[in-house]
This record gives sequence, C-alpha cells and structure tokens, in this order.
Amino acid sequence: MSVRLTDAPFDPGALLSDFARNRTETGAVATFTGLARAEAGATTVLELEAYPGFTEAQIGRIADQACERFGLHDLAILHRVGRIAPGDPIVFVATAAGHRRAAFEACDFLMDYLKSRAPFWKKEHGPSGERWIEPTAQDHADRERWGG
Amino acid sequence: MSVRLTDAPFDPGALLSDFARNRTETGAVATFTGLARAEAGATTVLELEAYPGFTEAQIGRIADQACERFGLHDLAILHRVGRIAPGDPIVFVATAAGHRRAAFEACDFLMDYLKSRAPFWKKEHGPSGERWIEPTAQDHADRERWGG
Amino acid sequence: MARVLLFGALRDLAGWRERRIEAASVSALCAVIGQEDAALGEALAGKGVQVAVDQAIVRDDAVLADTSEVAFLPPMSGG
Amino acid sequence: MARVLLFGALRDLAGWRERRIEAASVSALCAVIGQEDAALGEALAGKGVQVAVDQAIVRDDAVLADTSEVAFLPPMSGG
Repeated sequence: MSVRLTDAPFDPGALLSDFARNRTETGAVATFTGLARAEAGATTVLELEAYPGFTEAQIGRIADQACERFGLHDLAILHRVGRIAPGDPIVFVATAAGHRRAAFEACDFLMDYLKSRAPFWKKEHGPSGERWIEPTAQDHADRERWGG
Repeated sequence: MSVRLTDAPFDPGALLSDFARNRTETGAVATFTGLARAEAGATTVLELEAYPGFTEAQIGRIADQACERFGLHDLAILHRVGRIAPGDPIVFVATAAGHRRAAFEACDFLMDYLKSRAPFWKKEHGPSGERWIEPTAQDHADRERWGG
Repeated sequence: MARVLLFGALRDLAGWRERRIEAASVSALCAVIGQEDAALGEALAGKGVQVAVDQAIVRDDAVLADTSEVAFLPPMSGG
Repeated sequence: MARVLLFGALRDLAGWRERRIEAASVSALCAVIGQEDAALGEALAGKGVQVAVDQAIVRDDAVLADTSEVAFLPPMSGG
C-alpha cells in the first residue's frame, strides 16, 4: 500500500505499469486519474495545499478502511500539491482486487473521500483573479453514499 | 475512440499514458485492467477467442452507446486474444469525462458488457484439463443494472 | 456453398472450425449438420447459441446465399 | 508558545501562515487571535473549520502545551 504526495508533475501510466506488474491472483485493477481542467481559459493554474504529515496520515486511515471494506489486495494513491497547470494530473488512485466490482467500488470510495474529506485546500487562479474551491453539494452527496 | 484486439502482451500503463495526455478539459480518466489469475496453480493458461471483424464491430456499437449515455470525451478498449499467461493483462478500458461519476460509470458499464455480451470465448487450461468459461450469474446481474 | 464457422465449445465438440456446406437457409444448414453429427446438431440448437450471417445476428429462418458466412456463437464471455 | 498554522482561505484572510502565540487552550488561543484580528477570529469559529493539535483533530477546549502545534483547517477539497 502506498500513499504519497508530490510537488512534481507525474505520469499516471508509469504508476499503473508498476502497480499492475507481477500480480498472479489479482483479476482486477481499477484506476482513477484526476486532471486539472482549463475551464476554457477560466483557470490558468490550480494551487493545491496539504498539511504535510497530517494529510498522508489521514489518507492512510481511509486507505486502511478501503482495504478492509472491499477486500483489496493492494492500493496506491499519489496526490499532487503546489501549482498545477491545466491538463496535468492532480491525483492518481489504483486499486487491486480479485474481481472487478470490489476494485471499482474501492476506487470510487477513495475518490469521494479525497474530494470532500482529505486535508487539501485548492485555489483556482485565472484571468479574473483567484478563488478557494470547496467541495460541491454533489461531492458531499457522493461521499454520503458510503455511510459514515 | 479506439477499439482494438491484440494477440500480443501489452502494458496497460503505456495505454494510460497515451490516453491521459493533452487533455485540458477532461477532469476525469477512469481505467480498468483485467488480469489473468493463476487461481493458485489451477489455471496455467487462459485462451481467448474472438470473431475478427464481428467482435470489434459489436464492441464499437456498445462504445458508441457509452459515449452518448455518459457524455464521454473519449474512450479506449484493448482486448487480448490467444493464449494468455497468469498475471498478463486481458483487457484494458479507459474512459475520459468532465467529471468522475461519468468516467467511473462508463468504465463499469463497458466492463459489464465485455464480461457477458461481447463476442469472446474463453477457455481455461490447467493441470486438471481444460474448460470453457461462461458468464457467471453475477456477470449477468451486473449487466442488467444498466437495463437493455 | 456457405462458409460455416464454429466458435468456442461448439468447435471443440465438432472437431472442426470452418467448413463449406450447401444449404438454402440457416435451419436447413442445421438439419444437414445434425444428420451428420447429431450431438453437434443438438448443440447448435442449444440455449444461448446465436447465429450470425455475414457478421449480423439473424433468426434461424434466415436465407443463405452461396457466398454467405454463417457463424454459430455459443454464450460469450470476455474480459 | 504554541506554533499556530493556518491553511487555505484562513491563511489568505490572516496574511500569515505560521506564528508562535501564547495560550493555555484552543479557545484561549482563538480569543487572543480574535482580539488582534476580529475578522480572523470570526473565521476561525466559522462553520466547517476544524482544529488539529499535534496533528490530531480536537475540540475547542483542548489544552495546549508550550510545544503544541495548532492547525486551523477550513473545509477541505482534494482531487
């Protein structure tokens, strides 16, 4: 299990190559990659802040929950911090399980948590200034599907 | 949109790297990779047969449906045929959308279709002989979630 | 003569993958095959077996041309 | 003196990210900050702001030691 933050651009494909390798009992690997959107020019840079140490620990607790709840063989989470250009990956989540339903659901669960509960603060910079982003009502509703 | 069959091993990570590149309005990329399981030695080789031409066309029709139903920006499907060793990828599905719910659901939908309706025939070879695999009751139930 | 293709378990049962057989319709083709190999004939009529003519799924009464490609497709399973 | 950290919009509002402030509890710390900067004091008490002491989420009456690290965490949003 791997939970990491990085302030450098990363390639989600390289992470998937590593994650899917040498698994002879894992039938299913699901991944999610979140990319920074340009919003047709309205967003020029996304700025992500974490609380180093605390952020990884909080994500790690949810990662443990996901492993147990969905019977995962493994998972990996990499989250970008700092200034992110449109088109660059912000977050990568990979889950490995015996069968596809568990892999999909765990990936979905982890993303819902990351969107609305993980200790990150996100600011959009654009031609009309900057603004802090809070989770949407949809983000909260998505997370509540899982209880707790 | 890309729908392909291959009789050679492939790296799902290389496919994700290509798929996620140069997207400035796609917020969400979901992928699924199906791997051949060793089943603790019970399966030594998986053999996948397609009906060339027909198989790609049938998958293409469902891919079109997925694009429309989930408002996808893009999708990619690569399916292995021939003899597949445990641990090797069998299928890779990638979906791109504005937001994560559509990307996840489309990926899930496509896999449910591939498991129970796409023109493939699958045989397990193991120490106790060989047997043809048919979709499980769970596979049919999974597909029926989507109607049709 | 139509070009007949068998897939999956049907091919193993028949012991062949592709043959040319003279028949005016899919049902006539099944009858010809069933006379020669009763077990295969029964399997072709089995639950979940679909028939494609020239790569389009058809009903059993579909008419065949001399150049038709007829494929018998047992229950499918990918991924 | 406790080490006080502000994140997200709270940092922009305060104009600082980290300071050392003397206080015996989280509520006392909020009062000290509020006296100096009323808008920030109000924001710290705002809906959805959580407080962590030494990287564990605590209630407002949590006691502080001289070496405590206190972080004010506005509503979170990752991914």
